Amino acid sequence: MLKKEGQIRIPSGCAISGIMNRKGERFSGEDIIASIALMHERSNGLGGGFAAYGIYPEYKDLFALHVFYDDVEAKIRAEDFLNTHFDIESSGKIPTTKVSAITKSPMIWRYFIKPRKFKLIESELNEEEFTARCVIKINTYFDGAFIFSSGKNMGAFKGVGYPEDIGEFYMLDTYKAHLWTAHGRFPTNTPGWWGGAHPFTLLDWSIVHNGEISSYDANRRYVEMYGYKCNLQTDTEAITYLFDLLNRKHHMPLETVVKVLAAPMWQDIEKEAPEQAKKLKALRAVYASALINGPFSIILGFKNGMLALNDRIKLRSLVAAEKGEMLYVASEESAIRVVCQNPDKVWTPKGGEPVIGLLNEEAKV
Amino acid sequence: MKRVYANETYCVGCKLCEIHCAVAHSESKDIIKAYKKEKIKPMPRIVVEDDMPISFALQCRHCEDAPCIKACITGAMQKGEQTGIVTNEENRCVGCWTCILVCPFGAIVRNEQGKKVAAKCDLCAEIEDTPACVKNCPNEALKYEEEGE
Amino acid sequence: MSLNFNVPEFMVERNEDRCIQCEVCVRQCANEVHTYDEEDNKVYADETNCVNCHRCVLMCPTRALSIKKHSLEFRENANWTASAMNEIYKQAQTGGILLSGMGNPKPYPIYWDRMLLNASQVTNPSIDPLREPMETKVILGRKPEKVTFDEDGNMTTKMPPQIELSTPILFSAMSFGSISKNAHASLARAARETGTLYNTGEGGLNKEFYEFGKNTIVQVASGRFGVHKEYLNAGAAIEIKIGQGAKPGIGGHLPGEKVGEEVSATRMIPEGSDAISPAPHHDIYSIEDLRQLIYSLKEATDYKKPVFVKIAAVHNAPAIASGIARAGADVIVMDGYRGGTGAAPTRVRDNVGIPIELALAAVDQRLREEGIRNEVSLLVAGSVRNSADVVKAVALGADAVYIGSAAVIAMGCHMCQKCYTGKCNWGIATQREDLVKRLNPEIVSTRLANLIRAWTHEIKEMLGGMGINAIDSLRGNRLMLRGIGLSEKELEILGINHAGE
Amino acid sequence: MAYVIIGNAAAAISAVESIRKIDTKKPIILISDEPYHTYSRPLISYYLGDKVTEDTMRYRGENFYKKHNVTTYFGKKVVEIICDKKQVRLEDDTFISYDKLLIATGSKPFVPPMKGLTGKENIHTFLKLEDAVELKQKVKKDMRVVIVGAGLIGLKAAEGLHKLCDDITVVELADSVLSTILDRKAADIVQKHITQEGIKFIFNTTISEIEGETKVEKLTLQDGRVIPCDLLVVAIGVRPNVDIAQTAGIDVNRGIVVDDSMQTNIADIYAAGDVTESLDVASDTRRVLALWPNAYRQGEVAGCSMAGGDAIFDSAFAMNAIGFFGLPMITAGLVNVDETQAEQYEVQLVYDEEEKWIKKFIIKQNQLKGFILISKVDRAGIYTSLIKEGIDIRQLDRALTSDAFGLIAFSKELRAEKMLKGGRI
Repeated sequence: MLKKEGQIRIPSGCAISGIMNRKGERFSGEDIIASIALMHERSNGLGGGFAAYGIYPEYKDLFALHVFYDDVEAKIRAEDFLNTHFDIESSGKIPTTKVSAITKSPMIWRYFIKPRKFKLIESELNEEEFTARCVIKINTYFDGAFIFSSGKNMGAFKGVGYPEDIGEFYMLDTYKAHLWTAHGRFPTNTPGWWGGAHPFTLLDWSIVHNGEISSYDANRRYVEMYGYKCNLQTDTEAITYLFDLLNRKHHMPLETVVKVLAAPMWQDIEKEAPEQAKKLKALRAVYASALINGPFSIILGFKNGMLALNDRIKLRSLVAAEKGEMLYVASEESAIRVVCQNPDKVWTPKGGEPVIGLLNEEAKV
Repeated sequence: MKRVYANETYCVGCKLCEIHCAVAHSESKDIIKAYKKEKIKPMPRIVVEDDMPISFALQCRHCEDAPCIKACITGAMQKGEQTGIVTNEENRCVGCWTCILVCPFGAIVRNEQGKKVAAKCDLCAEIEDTPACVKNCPNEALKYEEEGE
Repeated sequence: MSLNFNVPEFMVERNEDRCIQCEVCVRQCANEVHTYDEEDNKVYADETNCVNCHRCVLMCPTRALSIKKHSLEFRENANWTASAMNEIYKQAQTGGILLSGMGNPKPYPIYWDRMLLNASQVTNPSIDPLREPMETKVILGRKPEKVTFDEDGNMTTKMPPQIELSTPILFSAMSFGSISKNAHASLARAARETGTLYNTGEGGLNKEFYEFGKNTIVQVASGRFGVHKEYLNAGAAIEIKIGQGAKPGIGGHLPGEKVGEEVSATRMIPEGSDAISPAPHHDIYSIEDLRQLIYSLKEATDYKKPVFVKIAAVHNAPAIASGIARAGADVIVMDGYRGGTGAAPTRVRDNVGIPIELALAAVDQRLREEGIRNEVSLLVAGSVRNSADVVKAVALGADAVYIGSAAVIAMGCHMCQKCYTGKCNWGIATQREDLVKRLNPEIVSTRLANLIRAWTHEIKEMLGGMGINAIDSLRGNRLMLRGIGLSEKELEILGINHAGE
Repeated sequence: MAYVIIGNAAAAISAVESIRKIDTKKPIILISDEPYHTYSRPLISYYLGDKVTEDTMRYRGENFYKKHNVTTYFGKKVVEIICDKKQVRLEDDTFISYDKLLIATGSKPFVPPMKGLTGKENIHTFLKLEDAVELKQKVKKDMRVVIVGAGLIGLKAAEGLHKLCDDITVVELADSVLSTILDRKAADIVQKHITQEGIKFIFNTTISEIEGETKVEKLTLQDGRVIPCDLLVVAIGVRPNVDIAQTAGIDVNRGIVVDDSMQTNIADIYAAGDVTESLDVASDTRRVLALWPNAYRQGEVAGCSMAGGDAIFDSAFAMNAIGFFGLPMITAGLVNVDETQAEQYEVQLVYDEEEKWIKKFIIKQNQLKGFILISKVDRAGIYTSLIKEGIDIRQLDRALTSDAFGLIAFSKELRAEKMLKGGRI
């Protein structure tokens, strides 16, 4: 029997796409499906998924959990745990429609929750950390249950199949978001487990990723020193945790996080002004194990926007475009032009140079 | 001009320079044949002085103002106008040893194996670019270079 | 005189067709194996003293010499081997402990050779180091948990002292005294030339070498020879040597005859007196004492020099390493049981300590479990023989490696294991002037630098093959390793999968 | 106007070379009473022994004069120097004007008055090529040859004639051979060696009368002995050839007196070579040092001075490298210590008469003043340099007599300086 993600490390190639409106105006999932569908050839039907930000304004203060259950027993065990630790404001199946290409779907549930007060106090953690640890705990110890989305006012939708079929399956044309990211997967060795599809998320972080990082075990063993558990053995998981560690826990600005993950070459650091060089040197010295090596292009979604990044020697494709308030990033330019025929500007970001799109001040969640 | 300079700090006293010098000036230029077959025993034109731990190799310094040339009674000892190399024209040399009398380095040896002549370093000028002693010194204690390099 | 039971270990074979009686061998053998007989016009050999160092073989201009294992056999016995019996003869003769030089030669498993490296194929590209930057720079030193910035983006973290290496290879401690001044000079020059560090060992530092300070680690060992404030400040880092892989738990002994004028001045001991390093530091009987010494040294150097603590890899290395990290060391050095030395009791050398590969894997894992691996650097030593060993060490979790035996081999050592006799024919482990001058630092520093460059090239090739362009991404990246022919337990300790998994 | 040089041997030739280093233009006129291209006089015994030919005796290449732009007058004898007109007059009354004049007339054989000397054939001296050519023509295998004088010339003549005739007797007034360059012990070794080759010696006497009709037939010695003789070689010694200098009013003592630029007392007239006398630093006396290396060096200094350069001739001392029948010997400086002065000198001596070797060193106030080496002559130049440089031998950490004596005896610094500079000595 083939081992699934988490039992073994499965490399995969992929297509990614991201669209956002910087004013925070929300739009349906049609464009993102069209964009990712164009890159059909970059996937092989073994995984597709989306992340959407701004979709649950009515529950924006609650953590929205999206969960796969293999069976009812798993659901009972998990809900028991959730009930002990959280107040569940609302729960129910995530609506789906029948799509011929999508089969063997697990049970897919959604919960809007917040941590129970006394549990939170007892844990001496903040809401985010408490929730993150509970999510990691369920994903590590609860067989048959897998939380694949846990942020606020956002959600991930993924499964085994081509991404456009997954989009149709989750009826993403009925959701409205100010930021959409999408992923089409080309794994080389997977039984087709829904949890293994992208995006990978933790709290508000979501990552879609194309590539196979060669620094994986160095990165994994580094983040695991700080309470993370890389259950899926996937790059996206490790990268998500790195972002979480650096940005959320070490309070490092995203621009700086990028200097860690896709660190400038030593030869380039030497050319910097002394103060800047000193800073970059310190970052490379302290966060040497957080350097992501090997080919990757990623789109990171978070509550205030998105960040797209290539590895430092650009071993994977990534194109960006702008039109008015709209910002597009994708593996291929055609995947942008299919939804935005005449962008104001199209460019190819250099290796290690991020494309960061943030919501305008008034639109911030 | 390029000369051979000895760095006695790193001379190991093995005398390979002597051996290879002798071979370079032998008939066959083959080390085993030169030593085992040739009737005229090969003779080095370089001398290693040693009293361990001190040891160094010495050969003709090819003096600017060479006393051996001035003292030579036959005119056999000459300095190359272009090369600066002091050589002994062996068919004119009669082996009077006046050069030995005046060489302050003691760098000229008697070769009485064949024709009785004074033998001295010729920097292997006719054989190789680099003198055999320098080429075969196992510890770079001999350098072939311009003065002051 | 009674009969000596010990027989020659080697035979010198002289091809008489090639021997020209030039006597180079006679002049070059410090063990006086060769003699020239004028009457016979022949060179003879008395093999009793031959240590098989190859000096004569390599110096012979006609390649007339060869050295073979002596053909004398004992009756075959898998238990009572020739060496087991010879050692008994020797001890029965002398009543003394057996001494040996260099590292443990016994056929214990070599884990480096039981691990295989990965390479990229299709799913991610390998990187060509000739076309793309390939970074081997390593920064050693204590690291803060995080780097912080103020609102203006200025760094607010104060970085402890760090050492930059151009490549993850350093020259390990070899004292002036145990090795010659020329050998010492060669290491210093090579370190400077290749952007790495050499280590003074416990013999102090001759003032002549202060100019290499940026590339020097000054060692403080139990004998405290040549240790003073200027010395501590003369190098880039300080290393406290608790133990060494070749002789864990044992002190050192430099015989008085090696303590000449310069060694005496450098070590600050009288000429001709034995230099004895006690087994323990007599001011360190526990971990908190170590902390005091670490901080005394930091005080003496104004907190500008990282302090390394070197231990021999022993059974509970992980716990010890954790203690060292928490005691404030910036760099932990572990020396495996194959580490070399100038002189060690044979029994200790061959039976004490554990393989560095296992110690490294266990220590790295333990420090990670404690969440402190990133705070200290981890250096390993103890028979790193080639660039693949370096790559495997880094993949297991080392920041860098020390090379000692490999370095002396590059210098000309032929592993005759007779360092303690002081008659090293290659001018390395000797103070005899005529032998020391055989080692020309100009040549030998180039040889050492060549070795470092060659290994670095190879490391880059292997990194590129793995799709990695910075050594940082290899450190602790155990997925790049697969075991071959290892037991479940060994795989578990090494933290790697078996090949094929 | 021109440089005029009288003479054609070492001093004359080196003067030419030296002048041309400074002045490539002004004509040089070289006058020699011999009709030959420059040749090496010390080789005349080798010529006798067929070890060299007239061709290989040439001291310099065939085109030497042309190359150095020298006009030669060969076979012409200068008979007068007219100082106030700055001219020289040749036998044929040719006058040649000079700007600067060099007298390098060398030596002439010293032949003391002897009864019956004149008017007989087969009486020869042995100094010039001509002498050797004549001797070679005359000598026959069965002739009884007598050589008067067991000095350098006499013994060289004996060696040269050895293969040409069977019976050679050397008559010497002193009690040993080579008394000017060897001490008694060394002389004995040499004499023994030469005797082994079949040459006979008669010491402590000389010829009182030469008898014979037209040719030499027999000799009467002072001790009354009469010995048969078919060919007589007079090799008693040489004298500086100072005749023309003397008549021109140039200061002559034993030889021509010169200053350290080799100028005589008369402006623009220089002298060099065996014709001059110079200061012998070994004995601290002025004397004629008739030596080839000395002549060359003097000619060089004279040439340089004549062409307006600065050069100084200093530190001359006697030195000889010579060999007889394969026995080499090198001597320099002081070789014998007067008994009256013995206290001031230290003598170091090692020898083996059987093996025919000797090493003798004479030291005064820690400085080497002279040495004799027989057989073991290798590296003698180092000793010569000790004398020349006046090095304090206490600095040397090796006995002078040691077979391993060499530069290793010097301090490392001194040695390094010598060897590194290599070439600037």
